[in-house]
Amino acid sequence: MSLKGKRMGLRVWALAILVVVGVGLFVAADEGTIKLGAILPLGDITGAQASKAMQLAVAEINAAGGVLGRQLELFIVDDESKPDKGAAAVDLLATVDNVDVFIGGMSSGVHLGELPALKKYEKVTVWIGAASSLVEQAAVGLDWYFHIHPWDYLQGASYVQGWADLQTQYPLIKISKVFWAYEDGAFGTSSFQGSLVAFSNWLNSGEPFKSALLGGGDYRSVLRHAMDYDPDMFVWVGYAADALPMMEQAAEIGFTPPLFVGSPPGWPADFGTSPLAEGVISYGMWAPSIKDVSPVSQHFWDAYIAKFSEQPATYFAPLGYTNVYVVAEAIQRAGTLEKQALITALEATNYASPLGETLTFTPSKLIAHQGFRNQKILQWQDGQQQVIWPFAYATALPRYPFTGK
Amino acid sequence: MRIARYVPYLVGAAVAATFPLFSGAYLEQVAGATLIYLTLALSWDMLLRSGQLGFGTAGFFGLGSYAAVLLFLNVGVQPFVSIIFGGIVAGVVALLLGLAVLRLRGMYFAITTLALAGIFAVVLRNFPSLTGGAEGKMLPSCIFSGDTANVYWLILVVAVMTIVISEVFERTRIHVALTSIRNDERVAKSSGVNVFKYLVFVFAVTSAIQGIAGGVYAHVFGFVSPEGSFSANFLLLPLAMALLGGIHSTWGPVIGALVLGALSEYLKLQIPYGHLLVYGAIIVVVILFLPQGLSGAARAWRGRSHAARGAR
Amino acid sequence: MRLLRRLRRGQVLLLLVSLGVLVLMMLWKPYALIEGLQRGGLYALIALPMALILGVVGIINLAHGEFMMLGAYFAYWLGVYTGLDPLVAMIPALVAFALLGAATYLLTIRRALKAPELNQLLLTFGVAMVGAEFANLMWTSQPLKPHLSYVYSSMTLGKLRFGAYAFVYTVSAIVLLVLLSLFLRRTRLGRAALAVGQNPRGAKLVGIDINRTYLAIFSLSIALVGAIGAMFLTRNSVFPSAGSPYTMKSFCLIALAGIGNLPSVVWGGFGLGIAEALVLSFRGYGGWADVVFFAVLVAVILGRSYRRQTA
Amino acid sequence: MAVLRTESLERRFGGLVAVHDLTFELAENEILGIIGPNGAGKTTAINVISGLYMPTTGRIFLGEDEITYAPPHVRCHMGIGRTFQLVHPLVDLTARENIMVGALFGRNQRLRQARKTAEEIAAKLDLEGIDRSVSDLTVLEIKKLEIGRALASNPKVLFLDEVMAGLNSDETKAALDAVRRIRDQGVAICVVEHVMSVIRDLTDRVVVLDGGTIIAEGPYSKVSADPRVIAAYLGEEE
Repeated sequence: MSLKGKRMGLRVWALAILVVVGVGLFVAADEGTIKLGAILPLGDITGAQASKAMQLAVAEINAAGGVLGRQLELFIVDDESKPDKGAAAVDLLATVDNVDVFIGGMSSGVHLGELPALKKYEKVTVWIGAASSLVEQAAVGLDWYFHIHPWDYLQGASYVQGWADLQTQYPLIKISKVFWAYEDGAFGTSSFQGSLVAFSNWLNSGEPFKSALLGGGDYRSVLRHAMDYDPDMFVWVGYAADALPMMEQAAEIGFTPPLFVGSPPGWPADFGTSPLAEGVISYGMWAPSIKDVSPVSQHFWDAYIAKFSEQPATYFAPLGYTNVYVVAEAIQRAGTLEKQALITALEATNYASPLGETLTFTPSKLIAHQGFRNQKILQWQDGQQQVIWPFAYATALPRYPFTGK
Repeated sequence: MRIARYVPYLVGAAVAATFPLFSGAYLEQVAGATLIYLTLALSWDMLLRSGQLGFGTAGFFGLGSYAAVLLFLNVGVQPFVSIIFGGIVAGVVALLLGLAVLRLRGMYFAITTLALAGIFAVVLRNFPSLTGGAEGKMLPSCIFSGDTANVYWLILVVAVMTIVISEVFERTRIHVALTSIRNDERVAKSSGVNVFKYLVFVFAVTSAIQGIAGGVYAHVFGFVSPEGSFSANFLLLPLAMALLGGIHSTWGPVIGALVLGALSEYLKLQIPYGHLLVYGAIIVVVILFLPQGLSGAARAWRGRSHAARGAR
Repeated sequence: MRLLRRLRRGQVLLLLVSLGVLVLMMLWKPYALIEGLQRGGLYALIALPMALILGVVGIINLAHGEFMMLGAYFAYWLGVYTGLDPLVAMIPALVAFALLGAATYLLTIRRALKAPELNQLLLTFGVAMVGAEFANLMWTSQPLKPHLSYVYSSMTLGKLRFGAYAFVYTVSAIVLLVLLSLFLRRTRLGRAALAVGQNPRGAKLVGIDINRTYLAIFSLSIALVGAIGAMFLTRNSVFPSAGSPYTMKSFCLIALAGIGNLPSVVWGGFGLGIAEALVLSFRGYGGWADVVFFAVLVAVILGRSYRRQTA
Repeated sequence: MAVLRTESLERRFGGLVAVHDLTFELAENEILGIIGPNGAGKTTAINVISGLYMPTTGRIFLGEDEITYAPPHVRCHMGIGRTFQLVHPLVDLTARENIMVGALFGRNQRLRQARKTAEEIAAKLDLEGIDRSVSDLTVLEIKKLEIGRALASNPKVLFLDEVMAGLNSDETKAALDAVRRIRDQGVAICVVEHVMSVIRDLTDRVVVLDGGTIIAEGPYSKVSADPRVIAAYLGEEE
């Protein structure tokens, strides 16, 4: 190595330091704003749309005069669906951008990697993703941690309630025997485990399959086993990529359970255009049709399309919107960014969300601040997802049984 | 002159060791993750120096993660002990498997190591009572309670240890043995090199390093899962780093890892939507125009400037 | 590329044994056999073009699956705008992806042929990244799939009811194998490709234009995999990462078959498909199907190397 | 007392018999030539004796020790050195390191010792500038390098597989001298060569192979007149 090499090294370091200092200066110049730091997987449609919905909410709030007379400033960092990148994003937002509140979130696996970093700063965190109860265990005792998305077991409990209500309301519907087909990763498996506990009064059976998302896509052996089991209800827990092929393969082997339920985090854009979609029940927190019963949802829908010329396609879009509004309103109520006051204000949240429900924070099994607990039961009818439960937000009556036509 | 040769190394070492003193948590976090990848890239290259293209990096990384976490949770040893245990498990498994698979060459070896990594993940997923199944296991607390400076130093120790091992490989008879095996295995054999012994040795050592990296990663981020711990990222990114930096040397993969680690973070902040497109394009362009990698290009450039000055 | 010549004697025996196994399975687990042939057909079909590049150009094309994914998108959007069925869209896809393949070859691969071998691996990795991310930016990660009623048409045979359409993959794999074999043995370009694959230097000595051969084979392979993407779309959703698992699967299958051995890619694909379907057919053991794939792969590769060393 | 002895060596590849009933001895300080038309099994014979291929049947002895099934690196330790027909220098090593391979692993020397050994051997072979990269060497130098690497393992028996091929007459002369000097240090040498003048000038005794088996044996003058040998070579010419 010669002096040349050293000089080059120095130049690189000088450049690196310049970049860091430059970023720091840029941030420091912007003192008057209230800073929200969002961490989302921008390469995935869930994170991309949530980030856009957050920008929408921030723009609306700022246009209306901001919060406490100050403008909101939104910092969005991509976690690339990797725990190490997520953790780095926490550190970046906390130490370089000096955000006041953390928002965002999608995958549990990434969030588990972010939590140690979040715990270092103990800033107020309002999270919309990460449903795994492992995350709840990791978040025990954090008074500054608010979790909006229902935990996996809450979702299960919610469906127990939903199906009980539906059976009471519509005596034609009878469920005692259920078959669960779940994708073999963390998402499907934990969902299945939770369901076994939640639906312990049913006769349950289940089998994993390999999701098309991970190179699978042949569900016929599982579907055949389900058919042999002859369930009153068939539930598959997988991803959007599984949706249409699952229906086609069920049709191929002639499997038409009275209730055909799909529980992906989002549906493919053109699922409704397939005749096979008719009568398929889906689980979720939101569907576009909720705008028919919720003015907030209608407003969100229109504003999102107006701003981005695309339709919100996942429930993470309204969740992201909710995320910003909940934080902004709490800061407004608290009148300050001081942590304890903000926590207290967040605890008093009562926000009519575009997801239909009003959001409040109450204790869950392990943590003090759990937001939504209920899911919705939806059904594809004539190409649209309609809410059939809770009855309060219902947009249509259930159609029963599933015919596979 | 002799001392001047070591100046860049000393400066590099000083900067690396004191990095947390003048950088914040964010840069420490990024640097720590980059050093993990650096360790993987370098260990992958160390095996490649024998001519064997290993695709098992993610597999041994994940195996080390699981071994460390399971020992830590079930026996309650010190985190450091469990990390070393993770390395030992990965190394011993590699040793035993190596006895069988190191008769293979070229892409047959590559694909077999990839398949073995796949088998590790599926087997671990299918024993939920021990391993937590598809959801994996969570640690009650992370190492150093997540303090980034200490975490950085821990990872730095692992990375430096790997660099030292790599340099030992480069400066001893191991270098001659591995290079001769890579260049012409028949010549190596006929010249007295116990090819199989060296291959098994390097495979075990590099796998153990990957296992240690996995154990560290698991302790830093506090969990293991089949999807996360065996992610293809732990194979493909180190591979890209080593190739971009320049293979068959210590400093190529090191430079490649540092450059790509910094680049990916920088691009992500500059181009929130679509940075991977640019990242991929940069990889393509660099490898087209600098076929010997960054370190090779630097060597060539230095050689030219030497020649221009009439030196030697 | 040793191809068909090696096939004769050993393969006849293999064929008889496999036929026996097939008959037994037909009686014991008919669905595992049917569905195994169908999913194995898809594996084999996608792997064949990759085997062509690996055998002739000697490159592990890590962007293989991404080209298939792009082919599926091509067919999808062609369908949206013109109403063409994906199976018909295979024809324009062939043309479009031949051009895309040629462009990729001329812009990237050709410039890396003289570089160290592994550079080409990294190069195709970069191309794969660009391809997947391009799709993500253009069409998001939300999966797309057209509705096609013929894909779930079924057949009834006695008490058996099974999908008929998915045999299109099985049949296509065999047809493609036959066409490729004919191409490689009967045409000038094909014979040149075989020669180049066996010994590039020797081929150059006898006057074969290596660069043109590489260009042709690479374009052909990408054209095929683009068209196969359209066929893939008939029964699968397309999304940016839809292709990458198939790169790995194809690579595994080719390693199982042995480089340059196209027929074994197809038989190996069928075998793996049936083995997977067989494991899946047992209740409660579905989680082990991946292990079967990998275990068969490792066993065959190790077994072959052992046989070679003792022979 | 023979340094090397084989008994009915046979090596088959599938149905092809490459070497058949190969029995010969190599005496101390002897230079033995192995000749035969292309495909006669010369290189296969060396590969079997040096351990790259295991024999299908037959036995090999190095002095008193049987080495029939010893792996190649062990045979190298025990005293079998060889070069390769198509030279395969280790291109990513320097010339010195190429020679060091033999010293390090064949003779089990330490690094420092091996560097010195490489220098000595290079000097013996008139190979200069040994810290050059292999790509800078001439054909002759690469041939010397091959021999040097084999010598560095301190062999009792040295197999030279067509080392003279591709050399001009001056170079060949230099190489012949080098080989004689090696023999004078007590190494038994077995050369495979196509150039008949080399065989004539260099060898004490010749073994003629055809179709994998020995068809003639004896001093060059005798075997070159053997009608079977002439037939074998003429057959090749046609």
